[in-house]
Amino acid sequence: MNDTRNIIESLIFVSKEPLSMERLISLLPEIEPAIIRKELLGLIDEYEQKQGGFHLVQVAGGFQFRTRADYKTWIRRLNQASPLRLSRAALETLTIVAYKQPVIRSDIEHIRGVDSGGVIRSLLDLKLIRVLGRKDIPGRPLIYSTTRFFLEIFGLSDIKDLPTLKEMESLEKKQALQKDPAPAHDEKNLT
Amino acid sequence: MNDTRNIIESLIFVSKEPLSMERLISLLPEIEPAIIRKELLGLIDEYEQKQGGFHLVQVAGGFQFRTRADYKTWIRRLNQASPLRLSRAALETLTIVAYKQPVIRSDIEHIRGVDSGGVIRSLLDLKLIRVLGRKDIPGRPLIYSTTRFFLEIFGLSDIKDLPTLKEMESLEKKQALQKDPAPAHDEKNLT
Amino acid sequence: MRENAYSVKIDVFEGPMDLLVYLVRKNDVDITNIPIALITEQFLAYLDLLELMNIDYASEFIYMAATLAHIKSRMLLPPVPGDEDEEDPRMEIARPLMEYLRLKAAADLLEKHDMLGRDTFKGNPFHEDDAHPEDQVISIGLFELVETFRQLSENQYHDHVVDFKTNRMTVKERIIGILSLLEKKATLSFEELLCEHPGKFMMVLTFLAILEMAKMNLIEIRQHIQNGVIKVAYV
Repeated sequence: MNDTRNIIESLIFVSKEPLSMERLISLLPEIEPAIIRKELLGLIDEYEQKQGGFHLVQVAGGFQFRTRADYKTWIRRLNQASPLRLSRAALETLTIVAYKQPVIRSDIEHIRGVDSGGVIRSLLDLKLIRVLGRKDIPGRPLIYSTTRFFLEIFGLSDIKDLPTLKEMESLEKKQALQKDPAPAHDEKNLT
Repeated sequence: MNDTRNIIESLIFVSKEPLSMERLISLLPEIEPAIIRKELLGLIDEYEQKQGGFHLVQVAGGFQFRTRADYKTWIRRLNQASPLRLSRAALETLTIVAYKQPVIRSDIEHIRGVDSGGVIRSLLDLKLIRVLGRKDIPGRPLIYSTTRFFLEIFGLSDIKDLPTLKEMESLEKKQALQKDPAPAHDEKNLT
Repeated sequence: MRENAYSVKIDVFEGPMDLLVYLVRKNDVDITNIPIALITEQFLAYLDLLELMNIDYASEFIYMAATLAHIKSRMLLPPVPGDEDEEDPRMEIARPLMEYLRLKAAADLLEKHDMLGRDTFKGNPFHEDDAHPEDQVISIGLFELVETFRQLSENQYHDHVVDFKTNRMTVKERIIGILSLLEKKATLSFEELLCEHPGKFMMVLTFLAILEMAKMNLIEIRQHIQNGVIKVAYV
C-alpha cells in the first residue's frame, strides 16, 4: 500500500530522532507489523535508487533521513551549526569507552597512560558518553558508557557495528605486512 | 544536471528556514542562476508527481520540505508519547529534590528563584517524585522525595549512588581539549 | 615529523605511550621485539630535551622511564636455569603498547565515519505541531542531574553574595512591606506572610518583623481555636 509507505515516510521525516521499527509499529497499531517492515525497506530502497540529495539511513537503532556525504561541501556553506570537533585525546578516550564499556576512569587512564579526567568531562558535556552507575569495587567509581547520541553522530546503528579489536589487529598486521613482507604461513592466519 | 538538483535538494532539506531563491543563488555562485531556477522547479514538480509523505512547498519567500496535510493525524501521534524528556524547569526541580531530599517547596523555590508549584505537580504526575509527609513548621508544608521509579530510570540501586559534585570536580579540565567551538571561518586553520 | 631547514619543531606528546609509539615507529622496530636499550636511551633523551627547554612534563613520563629502565636491567640478567618458560620482560611494555596501538587504529577508523554535522546532515523538518520552542526539552541522564545541580549550586552561591552585600532587606523594610499588605487586606494569615517571600532568610526576617510590630502594638496576633490558623490583624 502506497499510503502506508507515505505515512512511514512522513513520520520518519518529522521525527527529531531516528525512529525505530518498534516505535513505528506502536505508532501504527492499525497496520500489520510485517507490512510496516516491508514498506520501510521499500522506502530505503527507493531512496537508494533515486540517488538524490538525501537518503534514508539506519542509525542509532532507528531510521533517519540524512544528506549524502557527497554534498557536504555545499551544505557547509549554509553554516548553520559548527560541527562537533574532537581533539585527538577526546577521540581516543571516546574509542576506549566505546570498545571497553562499561568502563571506569582508571581503566581508561591505564590504557592511555595519562590523566584523562578532563577529556572524560568534555565527553560527558558533549553527551557522547554518560554515567551508567557505580562499580561494586572499593571506592565505588563511576562507570561510563557511550550514548545513543554517540551512535547518531557516528552513524552507527548499534555499538556492535564497530569493528572488533581483533579485526583491528589483523588490519594493523596487514599494514605491517605491506611494509615488510612476513613469511607466507603467517598470512593464512590473518585472513 | 542531476547533481545540481541534488545539491539544491540537500540544501533545502538541511536549512532551518525556508530557503529563498536569492539565497540559493548566492550559495551556489558556480552554477548559472537560470539553471538553479530550472532545477528547483523540476524538484518541486518531482515531489508533486511522487505524492509521497512530504513535498517541497514555497512558503514565506522560500522553499521548504513539509509533510503533506494528509498525514497530520499520524504525525500528531508521534509528538504525543515521547520518551522521558524534561523541560529545563523540570530538570532543575528534579535535581534539587534528588540532591536535597527530603525537601519542601519553599526550599526548591529558594534555590531556583522562581515559583515551582506547576513543575512539582508535573513531576508528581510523572511519578519521579512523591510526597513524603508534612514538615513540622508553620504552614506544615509538604515534603518531597524521589521515587523508586526515579532510581529505575537512572539505573541507580540507591539514591546515595548519585554522582557527587566532588566527583565531577575531580574530572576537572586540566587540558584544554575539544578546543574552541570555533566559528566556521576558522575551519581552514584547524585542518 | 615535519622539519625544515630553518625551524626545528619539538613534537609534544600527550603522554608516554604516545612518545613510545613515536619511537617505535621512528626506529621501525617490531613491538614484540623492541630494542629496549635503544628505545630507553631515546626516551630519556627526549625528556632531557624537554628539561633543557624548560618544558614541564607529567609524572607519567618518569614512571614510564623507570619501567623501561627496569625492563632493561632484567634483560641483562641471565635466565633462571630451569625456568625457560619465563616471559620476555619486554612484554610488560609490549602488551599495553599493542593495546594502545589497536585503540589508536580504532580511533582512526571511527574518525573516518561520516559524522553527523560534518559529513552528513539531518533535516530540519517543519510541521505545525512544533509549537513549543520555549519548553527547551532535555533528555536526561545521571550526568545531566549532577551538572544541573552544580549549576544551581553555583547560582545559589552568587545569590548569597548579592543578598548579603547589596540586596539585604532589613526588618524595618519588611515591616513597611507588611504594613502595606495590611492596608489592602485587614487580616493576613501567618502562612501567607511567611510564604510571600520564600527562603530561610526572608522567613526569619518576616518573623522578626511580626514580633517587632506586635511589640510596637501595630498589630494583633490571633490564633483560631479550631483550625489553628494564626492571623495577623491591624490594631
